[in-house]
Amino acid sequence: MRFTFTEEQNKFRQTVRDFLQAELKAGIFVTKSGGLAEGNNQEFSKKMAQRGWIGLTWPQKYGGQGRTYVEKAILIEELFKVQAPVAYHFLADRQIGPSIIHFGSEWQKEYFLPRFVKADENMKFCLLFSEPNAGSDLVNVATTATKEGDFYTLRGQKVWTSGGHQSDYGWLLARTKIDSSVPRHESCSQFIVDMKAPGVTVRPIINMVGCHTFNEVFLDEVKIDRKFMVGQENDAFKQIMAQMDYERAGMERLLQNYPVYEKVINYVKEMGKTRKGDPFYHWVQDSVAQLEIEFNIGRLLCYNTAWTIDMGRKPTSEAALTKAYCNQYEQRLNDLATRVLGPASQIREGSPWTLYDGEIADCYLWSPSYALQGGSVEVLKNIVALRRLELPRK
Amino acid sequence: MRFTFTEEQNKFRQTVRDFLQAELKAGIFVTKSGGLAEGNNQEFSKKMAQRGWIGLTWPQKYGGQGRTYVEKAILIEELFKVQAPVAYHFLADRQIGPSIIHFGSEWQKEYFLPRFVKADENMKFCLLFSEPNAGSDLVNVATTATKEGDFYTLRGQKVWTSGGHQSDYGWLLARTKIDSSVPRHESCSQFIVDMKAPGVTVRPIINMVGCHTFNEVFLDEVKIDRKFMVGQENDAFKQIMAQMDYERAGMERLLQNYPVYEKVINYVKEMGKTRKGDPFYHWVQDSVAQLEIEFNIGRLLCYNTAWTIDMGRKPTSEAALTKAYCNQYEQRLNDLATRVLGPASQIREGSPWTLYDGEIADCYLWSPSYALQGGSVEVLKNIVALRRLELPRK
Amino acid sequence: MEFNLNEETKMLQSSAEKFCKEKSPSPFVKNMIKDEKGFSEAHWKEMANLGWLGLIYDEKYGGSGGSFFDLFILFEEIGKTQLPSPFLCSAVFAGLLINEAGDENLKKTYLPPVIQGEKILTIGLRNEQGQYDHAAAALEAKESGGGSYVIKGTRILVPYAQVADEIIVCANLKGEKASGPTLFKVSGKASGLKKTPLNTLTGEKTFGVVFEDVKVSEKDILGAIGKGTTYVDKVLPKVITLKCGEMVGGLSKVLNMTVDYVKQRIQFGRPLGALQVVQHYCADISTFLDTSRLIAYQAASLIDIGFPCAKEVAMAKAWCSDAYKKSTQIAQQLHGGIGFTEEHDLHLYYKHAKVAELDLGDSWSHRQKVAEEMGF
Amino acid sequence: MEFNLNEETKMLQSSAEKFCKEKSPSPFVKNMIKDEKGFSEAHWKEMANLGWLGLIYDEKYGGSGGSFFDLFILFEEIGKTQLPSPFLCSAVFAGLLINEAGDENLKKTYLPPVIQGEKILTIGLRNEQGQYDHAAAALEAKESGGGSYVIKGTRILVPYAQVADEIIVCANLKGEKASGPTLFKVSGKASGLKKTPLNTLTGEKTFGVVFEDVKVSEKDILGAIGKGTTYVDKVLPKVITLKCGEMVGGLSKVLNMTVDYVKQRIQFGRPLGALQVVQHYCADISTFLDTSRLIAYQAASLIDIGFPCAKEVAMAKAWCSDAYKKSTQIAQQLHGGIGFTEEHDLHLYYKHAKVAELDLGDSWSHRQKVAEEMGF
Repeated sequence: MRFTFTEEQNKFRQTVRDFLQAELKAGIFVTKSGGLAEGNNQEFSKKMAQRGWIGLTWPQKYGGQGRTYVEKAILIEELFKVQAPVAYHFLADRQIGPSIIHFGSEWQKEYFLPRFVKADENMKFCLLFSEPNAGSDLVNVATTATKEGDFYTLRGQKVWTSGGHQSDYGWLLARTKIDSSVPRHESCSQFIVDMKAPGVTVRPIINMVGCHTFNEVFLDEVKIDRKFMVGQENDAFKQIMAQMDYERAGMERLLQNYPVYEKVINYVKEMGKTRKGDPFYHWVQDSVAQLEIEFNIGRLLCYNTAWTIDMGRKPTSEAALTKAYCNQYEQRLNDLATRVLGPASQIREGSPWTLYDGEIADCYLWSPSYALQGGSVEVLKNIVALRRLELPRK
Repeated sequence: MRFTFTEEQNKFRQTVRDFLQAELKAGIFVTKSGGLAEGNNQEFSKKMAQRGWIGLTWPQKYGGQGRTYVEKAILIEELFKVQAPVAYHFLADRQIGPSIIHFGSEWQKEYFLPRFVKADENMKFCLLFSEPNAGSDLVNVATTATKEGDFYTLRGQKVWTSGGHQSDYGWLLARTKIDSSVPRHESCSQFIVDMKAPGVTVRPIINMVGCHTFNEVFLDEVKIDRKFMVGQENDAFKQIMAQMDYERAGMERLLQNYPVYEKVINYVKEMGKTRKGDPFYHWVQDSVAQLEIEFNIGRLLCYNTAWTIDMGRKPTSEAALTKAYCNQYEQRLNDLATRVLGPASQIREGSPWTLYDGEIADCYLWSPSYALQGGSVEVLKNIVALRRLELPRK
Repeated sequence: MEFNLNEETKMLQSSAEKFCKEKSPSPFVKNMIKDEKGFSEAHWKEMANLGWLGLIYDEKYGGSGGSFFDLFILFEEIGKTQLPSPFLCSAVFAGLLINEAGDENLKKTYLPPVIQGEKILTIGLRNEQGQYDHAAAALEAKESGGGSYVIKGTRILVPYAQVADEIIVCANLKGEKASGPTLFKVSGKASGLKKTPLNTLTGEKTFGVVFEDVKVSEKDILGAIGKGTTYVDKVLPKVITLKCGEMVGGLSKVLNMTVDYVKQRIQFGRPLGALQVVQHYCADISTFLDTSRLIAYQAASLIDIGFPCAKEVAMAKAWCSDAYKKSTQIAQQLHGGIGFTEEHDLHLYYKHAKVAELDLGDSWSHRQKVAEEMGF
Repeated sequence: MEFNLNEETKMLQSSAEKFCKEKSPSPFVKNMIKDEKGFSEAHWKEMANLGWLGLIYDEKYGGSGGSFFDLFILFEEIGKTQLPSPFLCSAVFAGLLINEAGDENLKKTYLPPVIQGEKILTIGLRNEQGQYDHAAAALEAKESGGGSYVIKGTRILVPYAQVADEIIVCANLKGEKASGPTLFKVSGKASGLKKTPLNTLTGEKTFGVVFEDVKVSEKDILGAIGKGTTYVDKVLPKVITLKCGEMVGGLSKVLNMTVDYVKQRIQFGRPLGALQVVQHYCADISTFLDTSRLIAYQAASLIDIGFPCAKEVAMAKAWCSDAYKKSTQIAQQLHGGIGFTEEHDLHLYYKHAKVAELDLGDSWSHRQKVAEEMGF
């Protein structure tokens, strides 16, 4: 047991922090919650790439740094505390790269991985998993990939594709066997799809924050070379299981609203200067202390999950438990923030009297979305119950 | 809509209150939570009977008063606020009587109902429903009642029989058809069993409060006359459904710990005299105000359920929702009470420095039991979901 | 204790339900968010013609002397579809203040056009943090001689200020003879008044209003000098209770939407609503609705009969604030992606629940009032 | 960040686990509740022989100079089976106070027999409300001349007072030269000491102790006069953290019991644990366990390496108090009737969780400390 960081880890954190502070000073980005959704900045990603911070944990032979997931967690922690604009490479770094390393062909490894770690042009990925009738129950995907010689033809529709409109490639789940006698989870494969290929249409979905991050993606007779299939045909679900753990495991799940939290704390400190003895202040400090405890525990859960991966273990139940916990923490944070800061927190960006330029209001609106990716809290609890506690399915 | 009581109702309440105050003054009973479990006092029941307060809502032709369930709720509210010792007649009054009225034979009506409303000797009932393998899923009862001429022979085992050791009769659910082709819920009947009959053995279960209220009841070749069968053979579950509503509907579900609540409120009032401005006091007054709101809502739910019955409607979902709500309220109350009153609340009856002679400690121990009778919170939520919201079973 | 609506109220309810459904389907509500005015004048006229605006006022002012409870029922229906209009700020909050504080002359001048929907009034009682500060208003009124006053300061979250003929404020009057919190009406066109539209969570039309030495005369004073806080505190319970009505209406819609959705949404080969966890969530919303309705009806009903009910009103707002908000959060969880889109209607309620929670005191602040009433 | 136990600790853990399971099965624990002493002297000797009691003390006093973290692991195992003994009050709380405050002579006199289990000490720091009041003790020590003092007042919830050779108290000393909160050791046989056994939720042996002018001498003072509060505050974080260890152990047992039960209990024709709602409850307990363990391990580990960790300790006790208690409440719900019986073991944990919550500050009071540490 060691609840401190090594000197090397502290140094690494400081290096990251120094870089980010310099970028902030230079006005490259500003710290505002929602960085992941909005911060699509290839230039910034390139700077990170130059420092070896993309593919940090990947094997060196693929251009990675072979460092630990705990170090990765440190990196993510620092990035998200200031909401650095990492969206360009984030998905490739977090899960596309690792999936290619585990399941990809030599060609895929050679083509994509070096480009990922350099944050090259045209390397932004999106996920083409969910469909109108396949959300939590991904085995229901209806999009088909039909093999015709050296090609697959894709037909179908995807939905809730984050950043689909800005992406160069999509990581697709599609049915490759249409045979009702075969179990559904043994009939799908994964593909890499060029989002500019003929037949791919991206249609925006405006969310209730008023933003465009989600999309519908229509695949109308999209032809792709078989070399874009990833891993074994019909083996998608085995691959996805591993991929999901990475999607869920990260420190970012705790920190998507960190600037809000920081603001709340500072606000309460200020309040304490004039309102000690005030019942409202007592309620606020008690509530925020509870949040602080929850935050610290979330952080330990995240580092524990990272460390589990470093130990070479599958972090399935740790990642599920951690993400469920963090999703709920973030929802409570954003809800409480509006109450601590009061009615003016309902005023949005651009209006006078807004608090923190609408960040508090926006974050309350974003709250329900955290559970939409990587599994709802309910699905994650199922995983803890079935996988860790081995409760019976029937 | 009328959220006040009529003058007549107020008068009735006052009459009940005056009676109870006089009894209290005379030392007939003391106010301490847990009256229902412990207050087996036939003399007291007789006094209530003389006033017409047993069978209050029953038709006059059966010795009842034909009054409303709202009035009944008023009566129960006053009784439970002071924890009057009503255990002798309570079950007969709440659900045995109404069941006999609805489903009983003429003989049963003539024999039992007048004796109930007079609180006659040897008229205490207990419920013989649950079995080791049939709790929430009552359809699983394995106790059998085999017809042999004019008799039924009972064989089986019951458990969690409240007050079984003090009862004269048991209200039994048993299987009368052993035919696996018949749906289970169409193969049971209800019986009245003399608890002193040969073959009936009652074995105490000591609960974690250290009290004996529950029992195991063994039925070993118990012969009973067929006239003790209630209603139609194999029709038990239809009858039980109605009976359950009465079991769940009552105001007592909110008030089993009312004296604790009263003590907490008085304690906080005292605290306010010296500790205004103290953060702990602020936490306490906020928490207790929340309880007060929950209590008031619970009370409205109970009156609403009573009124629903008065309107001639089946209160199934109202009663289920109300009981689930009240159970949770009582658990929160008892938990919070220990924290408001502090560590000394762990000291039990008879020890010096105990608070309210161990009432706070005991009530925390009783807390989990409220959900044991009349359906767990989970079963009750199922009922709300399936019956009221009509969500699909499959 | 009786828990049914009387026949008259039922009729009003069903006509209100019909009106709101017809006039205020969700596309209309969403359009109004983008609309400059934020409500339909045609609806407004109809609401006046239906007698809604004057429901609780005396007949001599053109009202129908109806019951407060019926008014509550209207707001419950309004909450169901989120029909936007200045009803609450004009015909309730401002109207009741005039009714409470104004002299006969003022009432005769103002109430009839308000009731007929010809004049729109609004309320500027919230400081720059959005808090009602009538007990110690940050808005100042200084004597400027000749029975004139100059008002200075800022009010925010002033609903429909751009169309308001008058804004009623509580200013801290500093006069030679008399001073203290005092109600003023200020013409919406007064010079020195700067109105800025605010973009808020719900998109309801609301404004920041800066008073840059706005001149008013002693005729603009409502009621007695120094009594502003008292008047507002007298009217507030009614406004709070009607806000609870809106919330209960919203909550009932959230329950219906959610139950409908989980019945038809198929997942893992069966309706989402067949999952026990989903069923329990729905039962929780159903419980939130029943309990909110009971506690809010109680407040409305006791106000109606003139029973003292400060505690009951506080309980209603405290409970409804939490219950409505939690229900919308559960509803979001059950709807998944679709509920998070602008296209869907759920967000109207998710946002309304938060704004309604933060308006007129959240659950914590009303629990404080309950505690006070309990003698703590 | 590393989350594994080192090999040595693992060995200690597994031997402790074995010891507790063998020596302290639930029938034994239940018997001890009725037993007059409340613990087994044989166990006590063995614990001493295993080196548990002296684990963290210097070798010169007969300790093994081991790590605090290992001690924490012991308490986690003790919590799993609820093995009763005066370990915490004697060899930890009292021992650490002596170690902290005592001079070399006192340490050499007292620590070795405590570590060998030959002497049993206990702690009387709680006032008649059961609150630790060392900051402003209601217990008074008055000078009575000749270097003597007279202690007067009441302590309650004094564990194992009937077998204690000495009771350590913090009394408010009122002397001519020096005064203030001061630690005293009082012989368990001192005249004027009245011990009354208290029946509490858990049935652990604990007493009310009335000090009726109990005479002590200046030799009985631990450390400096007026520094009592400081000494106690220095030792408390360790005691609190070990209490968290006990709680984490109890919680892990509750999870195991509950998961086992819902796997084997058949209802509606299938295991209870196949119901989704039941699965989610179990996932919740599992989450409570993981989170409690992490936050408590963190506190123990930081204490171990001497890192400042006032906030981490407060976070641990705040979280564990809530998490353990809620887990036992859920467990009761899932067990139904059987869990409510005396025969079953669940109640041991249900009661322990409540008593542990109320001991050494509940979640609210530790959140206050967290707030303080946050600069609020």
